[in-house]
Amino acid sequence: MIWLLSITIGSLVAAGAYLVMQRRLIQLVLGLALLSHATNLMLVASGWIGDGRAPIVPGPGPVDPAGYVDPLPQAMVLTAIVISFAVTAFLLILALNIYQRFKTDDIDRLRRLMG
Amino acid sequence: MSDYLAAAVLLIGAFFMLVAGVGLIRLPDVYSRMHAATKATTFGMGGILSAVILFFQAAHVATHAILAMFFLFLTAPVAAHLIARAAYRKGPGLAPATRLDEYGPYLSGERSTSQTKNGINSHD
Amino acid sequence: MSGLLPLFVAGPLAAAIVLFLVKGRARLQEGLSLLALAANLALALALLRETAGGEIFIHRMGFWPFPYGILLAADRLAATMLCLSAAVVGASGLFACSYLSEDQRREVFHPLLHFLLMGIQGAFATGDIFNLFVFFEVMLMATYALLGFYHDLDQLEMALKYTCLNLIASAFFLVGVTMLYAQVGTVNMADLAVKVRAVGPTPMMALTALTFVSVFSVKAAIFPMHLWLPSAHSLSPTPVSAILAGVLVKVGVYAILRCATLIFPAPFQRIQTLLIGLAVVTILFGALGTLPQRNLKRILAYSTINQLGYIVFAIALLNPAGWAAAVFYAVGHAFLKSSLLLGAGLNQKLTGTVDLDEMGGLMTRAPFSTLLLLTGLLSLAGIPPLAGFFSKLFVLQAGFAQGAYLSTGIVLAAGILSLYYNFTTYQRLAWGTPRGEVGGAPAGMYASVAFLAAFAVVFGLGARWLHEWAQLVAAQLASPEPYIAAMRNAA
Amino acid sequence: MSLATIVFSLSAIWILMKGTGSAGDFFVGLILAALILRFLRKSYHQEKSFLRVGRIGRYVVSFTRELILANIQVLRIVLSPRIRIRPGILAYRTRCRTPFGVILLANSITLTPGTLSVDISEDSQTIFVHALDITHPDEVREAIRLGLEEPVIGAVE
Amino acid sequence: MIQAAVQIGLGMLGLSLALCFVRLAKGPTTADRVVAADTLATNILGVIALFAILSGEELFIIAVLALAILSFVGTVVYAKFLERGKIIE
Amino acid sequence: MRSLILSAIAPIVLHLTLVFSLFLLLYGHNQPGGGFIAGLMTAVGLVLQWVAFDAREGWRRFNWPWDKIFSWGLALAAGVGLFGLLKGAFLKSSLYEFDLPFVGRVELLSAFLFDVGVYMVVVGVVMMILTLICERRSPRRRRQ
Repeated sequence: MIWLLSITIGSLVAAGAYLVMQRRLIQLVLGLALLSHATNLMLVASGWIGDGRAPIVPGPGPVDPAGYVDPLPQAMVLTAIVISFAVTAFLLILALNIYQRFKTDDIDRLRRLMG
Repeated sequence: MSDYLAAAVLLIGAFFMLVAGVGLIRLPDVYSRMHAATKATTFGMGGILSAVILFFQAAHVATHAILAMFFLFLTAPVAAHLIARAAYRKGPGLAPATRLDEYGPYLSGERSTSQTKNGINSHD
Repeated sequence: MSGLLPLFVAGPLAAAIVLFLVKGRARLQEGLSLLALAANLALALALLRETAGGEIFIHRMGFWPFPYGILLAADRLAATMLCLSAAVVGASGLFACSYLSEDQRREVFHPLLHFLLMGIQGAFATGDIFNLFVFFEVMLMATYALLGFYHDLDQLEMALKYTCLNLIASAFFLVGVTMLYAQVGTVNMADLAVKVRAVGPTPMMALTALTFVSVFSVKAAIFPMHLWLPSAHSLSPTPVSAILAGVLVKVGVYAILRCATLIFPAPFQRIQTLLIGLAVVTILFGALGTLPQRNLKRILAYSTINQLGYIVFAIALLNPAGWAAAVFYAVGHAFLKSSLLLGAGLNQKLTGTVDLDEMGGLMTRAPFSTLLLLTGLLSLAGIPPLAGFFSKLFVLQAGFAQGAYLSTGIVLAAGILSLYYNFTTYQRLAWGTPRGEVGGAPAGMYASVAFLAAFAVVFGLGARWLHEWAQLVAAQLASPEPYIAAMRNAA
Repeated sequence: MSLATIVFSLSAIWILMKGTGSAGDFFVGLILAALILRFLRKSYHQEKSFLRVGRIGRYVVSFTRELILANIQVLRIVLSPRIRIRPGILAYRTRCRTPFGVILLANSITLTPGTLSVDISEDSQTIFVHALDITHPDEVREAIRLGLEEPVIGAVE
Repeated sequence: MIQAAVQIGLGMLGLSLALCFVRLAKGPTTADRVVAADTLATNILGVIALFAILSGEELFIIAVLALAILSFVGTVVYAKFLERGKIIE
Repeated sequence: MRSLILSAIAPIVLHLTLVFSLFLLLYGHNQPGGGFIAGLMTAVGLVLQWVAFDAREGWRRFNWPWDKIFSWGLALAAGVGLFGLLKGAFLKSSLYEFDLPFVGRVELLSAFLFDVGVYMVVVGVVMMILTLICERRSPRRRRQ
């Protein structure tokens, strides 16, 4: 299963990097969003031990932790997802602001506007 | 027994999902692809979720699955309708084999009336 | 005392919420904000006194056993940094009360300021590396909002650049956490310190350390990652740029220092040469970057880059003398640079410009504010009785004691360059042909600038005292065992 | 639907979702449903339609049959070696009178053999249906009328 | 028995996902891509449901429901954007 | 261009979404879910209303003070954390049980109140973002 995660992370990073290098702001924002998804996935992958069972304990009583995934990276990734959500929202609003003000989201043209 | 039933239902469901994928590739235009995508995926999800119900045999799982199924049956046609409408308004793009189109005339009639309508209250 | 540690995080948070709720009433909001900042400063000073004896305070959030859960920890370094942030943010808040008086957006300025303070102080106080990330993000998010405050294209572009760079840096931070977690399976700093030592300085660990250094060097504006700093400093509102230069970059420095002393002492030996090289390039780049500038805030921004190079150079020497020099430098620079930036804002208020050539001849027209600027600039240049001189002196001493003659020589040469640019700046500012009208400025602005500038003198005259304290901090950093034991044994 | 129906169906959904049906849960569900109603109070119109439980069963049976037929047809078309379809869009004048009925009919059309509703006209009397095989438009219309429209009208009008 | 069926089903769904990706890449119109993305989302719902059976973890069904809602809203927004060029009028 | 089908389905979906999000909120502490995802579900349901109708109709129906909801939610979440501080440690959670008429025994974990705070914050933030995006059309902004 871990190779599937690796391939996914790799393609997300590739797509994100490609998008970041494009000329339009929206592509930049989406590319950054993809990059942060890739890192979140990587964080999840770092806790992948055992058979990959969801770390939810069925009830009271002792549980053998062998088959479960490490829950700590999942707790961390939850925080990271919230953070990347917030930052992406902020970036989108920033890009929208720029677009509405200057009627373009082409980075080259914006640079020319700046002089 | 229910295990076999679940397996059978599951396979039927998964098979129809595959049919949706194949139809998406093989059919000639957006609308006919949508036929495949909408019908086969809802049916396929129905099959898979029925298999889930049969497998777990617990009330709350069953209700969640039924809710999900209900939701899919409710929303898949709506999504298809919206996409089809948007696709047609963007440019019909009907397949060459198309025989009949009664939507185009209606739409052009509506456009002209709605344009005059818009002309009156375009400032609201 | 350790029970009060979360107040450094929760206090600003509560203050921010309360300020957000009283949004409509400006006077009340400003009063409450200043009150909260003063309380925070008092708390930080109390903590500083408590930690002087070398005691380490740990606060455990929730009820989790040792390597799990969220820990807040305060040793001498953290207490120093907390004090510094409280003072600088407090002065900036006071400055902002008068500076933003006509600005409509000021009603959200104070809540955001407290969010920023929460992030900064959380980053200084936290005891695990993932929460360092979280507090970094809280801090950055507040900064993003504060930077997007005005809506020029320049400012929007700067905010976009800053946000994108920091978003990528955050992604790499997570990559670093992942690499670390995959190797040792913990994020608690004390636990990490033990387990990383057990793994030893493998190439993978060195790469992990390098990842962290490159992430922190975005915050600390070290050479290849410094691009955001000049425009962010010069285009943001003055109180924000004072905080950026005074405290925010110190968060990056603090994180590098923690990594070097506590978490990755051995892997840092492997990347020491690289770090020293980068620091030297940063020093040169910052010094050269000031030369073509005409904008006072931009000059100060490049000089910040220059100074951060010194601090990182001192850290990268990897011995207690260097760390002591770095702490001394960081504290001195925080007060100095924020006083200078606030002074630039004050002058902007008086003359309506930050362009050096247009505000010439200030000495005759606004002597008090110019004197305040003069103190800062002279200190920055490294004139003997002021703090800047001793900062550079200790760094050079540590460098020569280490035997890094070549790099220290270059650093010395760059110091002469900085002497030159500070003098020309001052000359252009104070003695050019007078032109234009000079307005007035509220007393609060003078007070905050004077408060910070006084430290430049105090730290210069009392350099021995501060250096002793810095050596105490460095001694504590050099032997991390009590820190680890304290975290382990926290109830 | 009347507000009481909404409240009860919401709390029923709530109980089903929780999986354990006790009186307390039902009470909690009622409270939550009331909260939701309070929250959404501005979006309820005067429009009402009545559900006839007996007829709904007929509709469901008919709908399920059509759904299975639809999928077999899709299967046949998609998996045949050469795709030979004559698609087209036809206008279908519905006899449903309530908006809810029209919408239910349109949704059902989408899920049944060879047809997909593209749009509803402004006066909600005409449904535009895309059909995969339109050699005989009137046959398609007749199929919709018998297979779907009658049960829908029976169920909700 | 059922585990084998799940494996086969996952294989079918994977193939279907690949086909959807092909349509997503090929286009030719945006509407085609939206349809492909919608089908893709439904296929992923199927994968999650099958994964619930495979791992015996009933909680994934909640994820199916949540994701169904999200994908519906996503498709609606995209269709609206396709038609009007803006989403909220 | 409104779609009749969508505008008929959207309220139904909203009801389902709200029930589901309340389910996620109330059962988040020992099942998957919690304030964040519940808030997102609610927000998604609400955003669908904006899409299905228009901004004016959306604001007419849901004219709630989203910024207030945001800040009170934040206050609630932080308040629970500070309350834990009174009991020994920041964010320490505590469990209360009491009997209510009709409902039976209720366990109130203070983490639940924290979740409610997070829920309010998320809904508030998403709706505030929506406000920013369709700023010109929203009567709330225009009035200010």
